[in-house]
Amino acid sequence: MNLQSILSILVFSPLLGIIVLAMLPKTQEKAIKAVGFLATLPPLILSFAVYAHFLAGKSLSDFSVSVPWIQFHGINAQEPIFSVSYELAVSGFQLVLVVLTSVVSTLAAIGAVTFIKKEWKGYFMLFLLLVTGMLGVFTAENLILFFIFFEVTLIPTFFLIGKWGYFEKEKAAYSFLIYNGLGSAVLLIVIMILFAKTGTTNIELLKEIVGDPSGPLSADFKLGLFIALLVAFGVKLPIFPLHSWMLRVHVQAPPSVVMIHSGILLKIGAYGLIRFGMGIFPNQFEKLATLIAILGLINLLYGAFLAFIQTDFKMVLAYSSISHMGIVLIGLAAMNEAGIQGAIFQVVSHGLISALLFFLVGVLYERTETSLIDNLGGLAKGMPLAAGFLLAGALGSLGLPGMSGFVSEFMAFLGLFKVQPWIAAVGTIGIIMTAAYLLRAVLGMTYGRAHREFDGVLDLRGVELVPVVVLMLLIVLIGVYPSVLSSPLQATLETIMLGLGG
Amino acid sequence: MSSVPASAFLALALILFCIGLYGALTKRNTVIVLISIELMLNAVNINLVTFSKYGVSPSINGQVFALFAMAVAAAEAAVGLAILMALYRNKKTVHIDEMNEMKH
Amino acid sequence: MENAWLIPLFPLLSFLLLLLIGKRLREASAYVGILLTLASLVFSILVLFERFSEPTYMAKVNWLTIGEVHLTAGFEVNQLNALMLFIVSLVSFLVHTYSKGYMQGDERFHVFYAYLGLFTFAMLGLVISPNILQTYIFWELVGVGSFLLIGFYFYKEEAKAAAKKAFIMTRIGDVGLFIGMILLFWQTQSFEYSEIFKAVEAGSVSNTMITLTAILIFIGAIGKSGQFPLHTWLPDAMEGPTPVSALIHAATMVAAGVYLVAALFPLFLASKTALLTVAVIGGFTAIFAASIGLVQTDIKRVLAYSTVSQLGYMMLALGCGGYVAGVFHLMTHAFFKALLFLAAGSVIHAVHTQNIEEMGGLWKKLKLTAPLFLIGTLAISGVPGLSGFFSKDEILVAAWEGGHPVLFLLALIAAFMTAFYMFRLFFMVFTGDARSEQRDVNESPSVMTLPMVLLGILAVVAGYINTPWFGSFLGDWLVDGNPILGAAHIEGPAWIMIAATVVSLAGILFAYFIYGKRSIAPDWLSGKGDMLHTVVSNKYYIDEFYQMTVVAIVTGFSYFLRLIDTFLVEGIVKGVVGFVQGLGRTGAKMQSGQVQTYGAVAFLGLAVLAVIYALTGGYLR
Amino acid sequence: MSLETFQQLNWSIMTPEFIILGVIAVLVLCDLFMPKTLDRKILGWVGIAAVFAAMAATAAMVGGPVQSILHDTFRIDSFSLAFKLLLLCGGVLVLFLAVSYEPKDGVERYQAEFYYLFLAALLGAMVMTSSGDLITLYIGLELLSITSYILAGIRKFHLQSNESAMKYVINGGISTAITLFGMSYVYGLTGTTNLLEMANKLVTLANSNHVYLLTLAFLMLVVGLAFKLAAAPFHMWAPDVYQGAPTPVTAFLSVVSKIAGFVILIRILLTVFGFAATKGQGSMPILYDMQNYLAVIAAATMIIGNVVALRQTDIKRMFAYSSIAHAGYLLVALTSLTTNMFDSIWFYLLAYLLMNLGAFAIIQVITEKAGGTAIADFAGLYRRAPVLAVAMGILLISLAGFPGTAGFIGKLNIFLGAFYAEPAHYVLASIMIATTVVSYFYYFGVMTQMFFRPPADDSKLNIPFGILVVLIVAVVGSILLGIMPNIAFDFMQNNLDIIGDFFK
Repeated sequence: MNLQSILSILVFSPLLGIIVLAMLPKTQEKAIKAVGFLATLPPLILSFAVYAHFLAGKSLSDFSVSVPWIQFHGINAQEPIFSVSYELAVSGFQLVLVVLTSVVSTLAAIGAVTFIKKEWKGYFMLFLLLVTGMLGVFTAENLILFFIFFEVTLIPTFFLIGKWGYFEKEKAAYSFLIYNGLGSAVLLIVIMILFAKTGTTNIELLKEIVGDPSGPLSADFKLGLFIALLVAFGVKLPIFPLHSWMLRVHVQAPPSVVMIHSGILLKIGAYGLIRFGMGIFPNQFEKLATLIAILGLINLLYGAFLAFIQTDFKMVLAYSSISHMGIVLIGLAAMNEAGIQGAIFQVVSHGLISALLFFLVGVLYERTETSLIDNLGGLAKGMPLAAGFLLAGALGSLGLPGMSGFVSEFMAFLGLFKVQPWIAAVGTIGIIMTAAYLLRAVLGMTYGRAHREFDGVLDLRGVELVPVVVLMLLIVLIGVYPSVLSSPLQATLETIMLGLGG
Repeated sequence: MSSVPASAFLALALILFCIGLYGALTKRNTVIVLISIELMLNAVNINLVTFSKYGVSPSINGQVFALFAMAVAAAEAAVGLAILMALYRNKKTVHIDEMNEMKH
Repeated sequence: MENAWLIPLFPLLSFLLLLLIGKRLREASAYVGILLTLASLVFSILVLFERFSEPTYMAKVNWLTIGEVHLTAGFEVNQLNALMLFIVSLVSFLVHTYSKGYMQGDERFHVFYAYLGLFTFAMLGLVISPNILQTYIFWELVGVGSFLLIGFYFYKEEAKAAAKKAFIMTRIGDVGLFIGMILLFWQTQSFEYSEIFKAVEAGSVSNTMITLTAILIFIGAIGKSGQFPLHTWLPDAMEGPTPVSALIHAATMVAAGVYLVAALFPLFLASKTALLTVAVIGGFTAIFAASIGLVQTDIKRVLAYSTVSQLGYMMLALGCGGYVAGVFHLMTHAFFKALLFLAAGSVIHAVHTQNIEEMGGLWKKLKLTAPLFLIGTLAISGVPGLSGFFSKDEILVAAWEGGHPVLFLLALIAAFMTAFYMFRLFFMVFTGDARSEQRDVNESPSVMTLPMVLLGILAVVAGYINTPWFGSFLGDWLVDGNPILGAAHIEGPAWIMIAATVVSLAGILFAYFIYGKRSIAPDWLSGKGDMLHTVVSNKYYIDEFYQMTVVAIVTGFSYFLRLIDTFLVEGIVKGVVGFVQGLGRTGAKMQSGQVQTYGAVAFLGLAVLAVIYALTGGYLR
Repeated sequence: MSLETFQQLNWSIMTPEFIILGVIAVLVLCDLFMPKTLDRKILGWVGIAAVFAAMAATAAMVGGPVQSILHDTFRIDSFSLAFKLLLLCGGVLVLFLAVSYEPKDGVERYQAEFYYLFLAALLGAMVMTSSGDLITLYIGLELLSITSYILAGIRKFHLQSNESAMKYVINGGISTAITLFGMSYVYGLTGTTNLLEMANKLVTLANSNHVYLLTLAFLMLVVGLAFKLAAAPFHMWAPDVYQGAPTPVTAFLSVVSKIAGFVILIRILLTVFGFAATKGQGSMPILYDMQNYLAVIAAATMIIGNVVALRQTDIKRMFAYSSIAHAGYLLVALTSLTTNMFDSIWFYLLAYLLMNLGAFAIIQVITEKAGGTAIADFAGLYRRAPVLAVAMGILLISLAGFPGTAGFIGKLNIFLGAFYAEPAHYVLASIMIATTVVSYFYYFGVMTQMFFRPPADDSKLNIPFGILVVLIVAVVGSILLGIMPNIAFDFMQNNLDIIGDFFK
């Protein structure tokens, strides 16, 4: 197979599943589920193949593809002045996220079999569209293509939340749509300004043009663009005070969607900040590093303190996500290898951990029809496996060494302590608070006296164990042997540091 | 003849236009509203004819234009009245302020 | 020694095996755990003996690359590590064996062994780490092992609370270590102990920085070793099964704090302030915890406070520069405190209560446990001839010679109290008449008593490897090649030894008169100061104080943030949405259905544009 | 002019118009002489065939030179061809809707009128695209308007239809008067009605009084023509008229009529005001001078359209506001005045034509079945007719401007122009993007009804052939142009040199 076509196949193969699904009658539930699951496998296999290719020491640029696509013509009929190419590529950083996406997608597809109770056909069609969107986001090599895939993720997510969610699903879906719509609107403004002013949206070219002090953009202008970018991705990440949509989504969306949402969609924000914010606007990033560090600190503590008093475990996890994204910001604000690598690690790590935790919450809700901490208790008796994994997941989340959360937290703080020791020191309160709120919540649900009404609940079983075990293994793998993640990142880090240094 | 300056005709047209507009926007009876619109169109005709004689570079085009405008205005008035008739049959009123079946 | 890295892996294997197939093995799980820890023990002994003759061994591999920085993982066998490996694997092995009897019949038997395996793995990993980062990693894992074991009886609310408290309290300390470690890294560009010491020695780190990092790291030790003010979790941790208390909360994990200070001793030596802090906190904790121990009625809690107090002793020793004294006491304490806990477990196993007021007269019933308990009691009280005597003496000498007379006095008083409350415990449990109805009080099975016997022997003889009389073998060995750690043995005036003996004997006698012979009424003292007694028996209200300050502030602040979240953040959103919708409503209202309005609006629009043009473009230009 | 010269004129360039005109005549006669019992639907198909023929004739002229007859009053240039094609596309799709239009109270009796009035209106619009003279422009405009008035009221016994027609006439009359008034000043200052001659004369304009008068005329023309675009401040008729008019007519008004409005606006603004100097030769033209006024109108249009649409419960009214908003977007492109303005307006109109007509096709099906026009009638459409719901979903997504659809590329193109222009219209483009986000609310409100709500009745919907054709064209077109927009761009670029031809 031609290496250049691999990325395209990887990104668009789920669409094949959509076509097959469209032809299946609604009543063939088993076949629908099977197709929905199977369609997530090609990206999974291909992404690991690409990873293997990297491990074999070959260049990732073998996969880059660039085909002319749209020409927005200008005054001269023969020569288009604004052209957008269809460009896909992977760097180490992108590869890591692609692998994460394909893994979590496959697991979420498995999860959907458990969690989704109606209209599988529609669900899986939208789900596969979402998968394509996410994969595209992480492989797009120019801003327009990135934006297109970015928006492609919005619509299926809206429907997945709005149709298959819990009681206030529509409100949550609208919140999601409007916040993200605004975020992407701001993003679009930035993209189009860059496009109009520089004539390209290719990220590598933009790096050069924007980095050039004698380029077409003035310094203030660039700063303004960067701030807009920060806001745009701040919605997605989310950065305080742009977070309230995300709480609703996490509580109302079906668990398999939250796995994707919290595991990957939120990560697009971090990805964008690193790839575009830091990649294209390194100097502006540097100028605002302190601000970003403070924003990160606020996120970290705000999320942690609010998670401490939530009564619904899903809300705890939602605020915990805010808190953990604070660590991403903190790492980025450090502007050194340790910090940035920590931030990227945190992106991956939180993706895995939150997918795991939300899956487990989904199972708990499935069995007990509540996720209120006070209504639960002593679940370790009836469902020891679920409780055990929940506890393990929580420990991973609070940064227990040996799991991925620690490595990322450690590096982020390591980075920040070098440049902003005071902010970092205050931030460590977050480490304590994380332990406090997670243990409060998890122990509240699994330890203590067992509630009688949950006597007969079923533990994790059969296919439900697959996502849990796979995620747990990955979390531990990264925690124990972080090089598996850090080695693809080195080249990306070097490029970023080069941008920062120059 | 030339003692009447062009500006007088133009002012007349403007006044006529305003009267027409006032009528069109305030009268309750739809027939009067349609007539007021005719008035506005006629103001334009005065303008055209004036310019055709006293314009920056006088030409016959203005008068041709005026003829066309008159013809079209007649057609428009006819259609307007026809529609008003249809409406009257259904609603039994010609008062324009009562035509608020659809709003907001 | 090249294979020392295998030592922690055996228990890890045990953990993983038991997690996967433990449910099927049921009680046979014990054999997996026992055999694998035995393997660790054998290896540890081999390593220890090898280390006597060979120099320090160190190996490392690349673990994580951050740009130019390569963080490594590896292991190191130096004197302290080898000794710790031995202590930990020994106690762990004994506890594994003991638990076979103690946990008999528990339906989560295999889980217990799995947890024990995890903990042992972490603890062995901790003591074998060649760099502070790895130490920190295992440090946290040890905490988790402890947390899991404290909360082993998860259905008990107290166990749940205790587990949570233990984790969070130690985590507070850990953050200190975390910060200290990172600051050290940026000062020295390395996490390796050897590199750090080199940098400190070379003076490339400023004094303030040394003091700051040392104190931060010491905060970690405070958390783990239950020193004041982070001590409150340790007594609560007694909710866990008793073998756990012996292993974790007496012999090994809580000593990790002391170990950490010892391992980083050169750093502490470089800062007078840090050293003094260690000494003062240690000294204060020693007497503070001992005073609470005086009035506790729960057999395990008395031992727990005693542990806190003894750990304070060790800190005091280190803080006064008595490296050998501290490590020595760490070792002897591990033996006799493990013995005491196991014996206490045996008692509890027999009478099914932990309240000493309900015990009494067990001497005759527990023929083996009782003498062993007495040995432990004598050892901890510092009666001459037993291990505790020698190590405690070293500490007192170190405090005196280190120039801290006040701390010396505190230590002496603490020694008196220790002797007093330990014998109070002994007399109340084993002598007199049974104070409550006790049925089927039987001696524990031999699988439980054998480990106790072994520990009993060690509690007696372990002291002789480092005595003023027969030579300081341990001390010589420990400081061999590291003169910076201080003298192998500090020669103190003879009166100190005499004073120590007198004080401990006085304590014993005092206890005997009150609780043994009952010639002095038990409320003789407590009756004098009602207030004081209440305060002490409520543990100086420290828990309540934390509840009212830290917890209240955190909760209050959280609720305050919630107000912000609901009113400010959401409020702004609602405001914007409301504005847009209001705009829409106004617009819709203007759409009145009146066709003339529409025309008027259009004309108005034209007029406005024309006027604006007239004002800006036409006349005003 | 002698008969000889009359015959020598190159009448062939008017072939499309003649075809339509001829068919109108034929249809009128057929309607008169056909037995009353015969179904008039056949006439609709004849009309469709005619439009196709006209389209073919137009397409055949693509790529040819600029031609004009009758003293330059009727011209064929790239601009007129491009937009004529659009109009014909729109026209044919609307006719497809019309032949499938069967409301409960019936329009059978004047069904034939329906078709030839449509054709007449279309003819008016076509004449507008090819006019090189104010008079022909005006005649085309009025032909379009007057037939539209009748079309809006064609359901004679339907009160809302009558009312909408009445409102349309009155507002239309006022707008015509204002437009004409503006035109009369332009004529007065140049002495000619030929657009290019006007441009030539105004290049050297320096008299500040004349400039002042001309600028007022500019404002009058813009406001007057805003009526056709349904742009602020002359937008308020649109919701009422759209709601009351028969659905195919609403579709016609929202698409064909709007395209025609843009054609005339561009033609007049660019030729006349694009050259009219403000301070003598070489100074800034009035059009550029007045850019901010256009921007204000565009912004107001977008804001009003999108914001008021939020409050609507009637689907046709909602689409009226939506079409107001889209007019605003198009005005942004016009305001930027960049070189790719024609491309972006043309492309956006094409995309808008497809998505809006597709949406109206579905609206027509639903409202006919439900007998009302409430948005709530869409409830549970996904259950009743999944294909229809998905198609509507795609069209709404395109209207909202999500990627993968033509609407997105269209918007992208407009943004590009707005940012590329010198000076760049940051605020205007930002308003456009922000109001687009507001539009998600109401577009997705329909989605909510279709996909999330349970249906009120479970009856199946049958889709007439005409509707099906429109839907397929609309959906496939929207997606195709969203993924491969270069099909359209290349066609424009390779065959139609609008900028080169425009002033020849």
